[in-house]
Amino acid sequence: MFRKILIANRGEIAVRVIRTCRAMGITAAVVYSDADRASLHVRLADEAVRIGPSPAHESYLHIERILKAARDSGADAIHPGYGFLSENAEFVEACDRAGLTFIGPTAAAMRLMGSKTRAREAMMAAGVPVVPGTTEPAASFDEALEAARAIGFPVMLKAAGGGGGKGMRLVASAAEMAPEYEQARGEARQAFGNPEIYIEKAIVKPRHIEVQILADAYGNVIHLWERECSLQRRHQKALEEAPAPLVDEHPSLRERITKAGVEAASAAGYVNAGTVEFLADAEGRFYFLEMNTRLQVEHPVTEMITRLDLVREQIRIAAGAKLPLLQEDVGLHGHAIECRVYAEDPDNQFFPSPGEITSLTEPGGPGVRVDSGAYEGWSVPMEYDPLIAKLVVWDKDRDSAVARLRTALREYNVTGIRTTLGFFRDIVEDEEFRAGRIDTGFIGRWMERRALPRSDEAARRIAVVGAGVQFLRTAAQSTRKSGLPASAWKRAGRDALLR
Amino acid sequence: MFRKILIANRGEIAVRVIRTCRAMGITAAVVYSDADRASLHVRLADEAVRIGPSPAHESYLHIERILKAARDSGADAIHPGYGFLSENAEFVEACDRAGLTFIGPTAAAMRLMGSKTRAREAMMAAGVPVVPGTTEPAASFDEALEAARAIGFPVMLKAAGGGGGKGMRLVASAAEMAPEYEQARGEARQAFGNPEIYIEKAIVKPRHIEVQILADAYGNVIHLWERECSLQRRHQKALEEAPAPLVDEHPSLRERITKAGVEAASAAGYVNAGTVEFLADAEGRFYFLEMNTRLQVEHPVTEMITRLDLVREQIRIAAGAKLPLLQEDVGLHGHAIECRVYAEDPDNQFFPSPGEITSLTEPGGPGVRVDSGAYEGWSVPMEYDPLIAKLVVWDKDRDSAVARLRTALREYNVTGIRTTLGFFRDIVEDEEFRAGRIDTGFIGRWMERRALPRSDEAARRIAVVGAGVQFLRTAAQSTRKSGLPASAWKRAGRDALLR
Amino acid sequence: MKLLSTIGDTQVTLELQRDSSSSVSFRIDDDSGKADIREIAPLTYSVIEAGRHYDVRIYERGSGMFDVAVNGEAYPVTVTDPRRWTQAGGASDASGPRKIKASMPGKVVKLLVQEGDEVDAAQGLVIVEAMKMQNAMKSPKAGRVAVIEVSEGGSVAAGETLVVIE
Amino acid sequence: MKLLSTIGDTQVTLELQRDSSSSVSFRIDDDSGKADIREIAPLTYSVIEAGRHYDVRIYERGSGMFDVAVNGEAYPVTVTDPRRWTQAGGASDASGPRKIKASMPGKVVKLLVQEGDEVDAAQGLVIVEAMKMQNAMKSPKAGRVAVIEVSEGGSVAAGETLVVIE
Repeated sequence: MFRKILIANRGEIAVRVIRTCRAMGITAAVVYSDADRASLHVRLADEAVRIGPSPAHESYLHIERILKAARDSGADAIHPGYGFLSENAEFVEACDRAGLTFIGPTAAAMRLMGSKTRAREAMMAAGVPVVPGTTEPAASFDEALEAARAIGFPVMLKAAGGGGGKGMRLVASAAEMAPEYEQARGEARQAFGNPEIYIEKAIVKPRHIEVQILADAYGNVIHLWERECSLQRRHQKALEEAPAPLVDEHPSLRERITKAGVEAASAAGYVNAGTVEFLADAEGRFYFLEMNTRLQVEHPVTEMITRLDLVREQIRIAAGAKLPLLQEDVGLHGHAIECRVYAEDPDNQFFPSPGEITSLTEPGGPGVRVDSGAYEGWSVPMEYDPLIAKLVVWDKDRDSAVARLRTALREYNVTGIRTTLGFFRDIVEDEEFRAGRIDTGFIGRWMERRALPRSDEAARRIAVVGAGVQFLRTAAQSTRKSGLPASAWKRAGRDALLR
Repeated sequence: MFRKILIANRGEIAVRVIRTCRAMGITAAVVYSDADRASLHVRLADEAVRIGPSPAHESYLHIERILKAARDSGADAIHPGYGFLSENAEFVEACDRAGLTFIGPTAAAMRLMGSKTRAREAMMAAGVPVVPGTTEPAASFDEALEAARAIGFPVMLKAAGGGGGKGMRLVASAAEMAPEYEQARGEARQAFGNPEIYIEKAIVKPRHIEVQILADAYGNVIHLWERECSLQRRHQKALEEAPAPLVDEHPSLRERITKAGVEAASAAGYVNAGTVEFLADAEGRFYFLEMNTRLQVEHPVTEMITRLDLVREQIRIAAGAKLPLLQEDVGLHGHAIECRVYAEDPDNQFFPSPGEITSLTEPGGPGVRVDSGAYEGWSVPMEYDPLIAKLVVWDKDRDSAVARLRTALREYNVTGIRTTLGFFRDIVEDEEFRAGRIDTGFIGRWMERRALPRSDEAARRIAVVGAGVQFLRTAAQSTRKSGLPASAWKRAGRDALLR
Repeated sequence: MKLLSTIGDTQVTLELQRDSSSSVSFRIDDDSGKADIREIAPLTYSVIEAGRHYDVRIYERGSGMFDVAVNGEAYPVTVTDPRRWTQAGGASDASGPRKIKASMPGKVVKLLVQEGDEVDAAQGLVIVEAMKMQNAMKSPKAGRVAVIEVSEGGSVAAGETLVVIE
Repeated sequence: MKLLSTIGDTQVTLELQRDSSSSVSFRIDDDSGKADIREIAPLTYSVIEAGRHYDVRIYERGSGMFDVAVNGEAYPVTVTDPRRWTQAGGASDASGPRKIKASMPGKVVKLLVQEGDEVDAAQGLVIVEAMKMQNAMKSPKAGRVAVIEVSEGGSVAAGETLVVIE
């Protein structure tokens, strides 16, 4: 087993990896940029190495500096977390050359799955369903129409020249094909200088279902069931669950999709933990989207239903161990939900909200887990991803887990910055969400219809009173000079109000 | 189901019950004494009722005030937690008369198990093993010797007149009987004015094993496996585990002791959650000690290995529900350990250490649960029990759970008051503990031999540097007047050291 | 003490009277009550009113503007003291100069206008970046760029003035 | 700045030199090093020295006495400034008057002696109760009860003088 692991990441995922390293008796060394000197991952680490200034390309994305930190600290393996260098095949090769074990898949598997077209070809060869569509742009309208008919309406027209929604059109039937095709070409020409259009099957109200894979170096590949991550804003996941609510509607889906996940990983010669992502439709059909060749942000929901420690399994596999269990020994118990606590303002288009966390209370008790990279008094830096913590709850079934989540969200309080906590508090009250009627467009539609009047009149009154009391206290304080140090000031405030 | 539950308790257990009430959609009302106005259980409750001044007999032990609070708040049931009125049969009867459902056993079952002699008789009648011994004092030395021979050495001589160790003698063989008998009589006469002595089998290096019971009102009784609570100081539990390490040495013990637990509860006509406590010896023999007719402090370790919510089951049973599972459906997965975080000074005979918690950091991540009644800035009141929080960890086996505990303890920091956290940090490093070689005398012996020199020389240096830096800062601050309010002072301090 | 307050879009009058160190009588328009209020930590209060408990966290946004989280649910509240009405910043006249302030701390990636430029309402003025997101700060009205107070590549704090439009 | 320090039973000299806002050079007897020290919160520091990270929490017991928790492990440390040696309280002479202080906050349940009583070393003087535990405060030496500063039924804070023995 490794003696020391360098964690080439920051924030909550670095904290997550530290915890398992330490529980395995492995020294946890971390790296930090200047913006992160006081970050929680540094405070919890055994060792910490400065790697550079705040911009990620001068620190967490800088391969040479990461490798130097590993050499200087005497680490024998590197855990990349997610993001940053975690899916960078050159980094994997550089680790190999430096004699450091990269805790993750091989560079070859990473490259294969990192290429959209190669991954799609490999999946088709392995019999894993992909979104039906043309691989070449249509040469004419007639060809496009023919292809659309062969695929079956509704179809999606997509610009070959680029993405971002430009030149993209949903076409419901053959009758609508002609005008939409022309408009799409025009938009594509304007946006990318290339009018070419290809055609894909349109997945209506798609649901994001993914399969967690574990594979060792001896050809053993198992899955740890599926997750559903259909709640997304800005194409980023916000709330994830395991198992997938969609499976309740289509009981055969679990067996089919997990089998496809294992086949996908096997076809890629995949080793270590990975995730095969699919889009599914309301009928329970599913299509390969991509494979994430690393630990996922949302891995804790799988840990909660299987009671496995995925980081421990990653480390063991990288150290050459065989999988510790067979497919039939993987448990599935209860239901888990994760909420991503972002430093963002949900009332202002999820705009970033870095800054000082002036107070922080985290929930606890049965069935509640918090994976956090934040602490009270810490300033969330503006340089990196806004994910500051994850709240994960477990209970015996989905209804109970939602109720548990509701309770935990009420206990969870962050002031000083805006977070997505209030957004989740509203989401868990939503009937559609509670019924599991979710898809990747859910949040967008929900934001449209959410402008409900707040119903708790008593709490509104208290909000006004609280603001009034604070207003008077602040006014009183600004008119006299406080000569007291912090803790005495706190005490004085507690003893006597409104002075 | 109940609409509102009054929680007639305080601290971490009140918080624990609030969480489950809320997750069940039940309004959680709490009571508080003057000392607890700012306590966490009040802060997390839906409703809070003041019941009186700080002394417990004027508040948490005051039956009429508790009932009035229940009536005033419109609660339909009362959860007593542990301690205070939780095992008071008169309180149960008073609740009945007031039309409030008491969430716990009947007054009759409570009275039966509350009487040492009646409980012992009932257990013997039910075939549950009790500590062999005389029930009447010996009339003469010869009778005492005969009784000791019949029981089998070693035996324990115990004063009939009272407890607390006075007049108690361990006798290893018949040859030692005469002088010990005379000394015991003399001590008993002096202490209690009554020289009478009775004789019990001596359990050498006893281990505390207890069985968690759930019983509904329809005669269904199941057990949720055993716990081991052999680590005790001052006859109070400090660290508890499930399952019991002793079962590893005696695999048949689990079946025998859980069967005895169910028989004990059935014999008592017990309903709701309860715990049957046994003393066990190194050979795996066990003897009934007493039954606790309430939720135990250490119930979370059972929750971790069975994934049941015991408070939820208590409430469901009290509301008239049948047990939701059969004995054969009760899972047992992995290993859980609980550490009781007491506001006590382990370096000074575990003396109480109330006062302000100036900083508090709780651990998190996979397999870690904290049930806490404390928060940063809160003053632990001197009026009540020193238990402020419980750290519970889970992992796949005992070794992994101990490693997880070690990690969590390192993250757990409390300053301002002394706690048992440092004590547990040392305990988890102990080879005997790690090997599961524990008994109720473990902590006493360990305290004797623990005076190890601290081994981490580097950390010692940093301790000196840290104290030096703080010394200079404090000196600098005391020579100038700080005119800054709290947060600015914090920031200034962070920016520039040693000014 | 009589104050004016808004919660969301509703305006109310608020009277507060301290009865003892922790008891406060209040009247909001015609609705009166008495609350037991304890400061748990700066900007954090425990409030018991009519038997119910409220965990109250306050975030001061300055100029009498507060975000008040009651049991986790956030309410935007403003408070003004009518006796100091003239000093209170308040919303400035729509026809006067308007300061465009950064809504988040970040880095000025790009200036889209120059001093003296005529701009339309909702025209982008400055792009600020934080956490990999770019945010175009827009003009609240048609007018002329009077002052640009930041430069490309510089950092800004939340609430800092970026541009003045007149 | 040269200081005297004890850790446990060991006495050392300590020199501290601030190199920059966060870098401190130190020498403990003959052993020197350089530490990167950040204050995370009052009395909480993050220290990196020789690549290792230390989470340091300090509890001030007054008179230059500290409990320093390094990665959770607590060390008792005292620091004195030799230039101010005479003022520094320090341990008083065993033959002089001795103040018996409450080791914990609590309630004075019983006075076991009266002013003027002769007492033996380790004789109980006052019983203080907290959290259902009673603690007999004992005399550190044989002598006479000069002053009793508390009364039965009263409350005491930790560190408060209960009795003076001379």
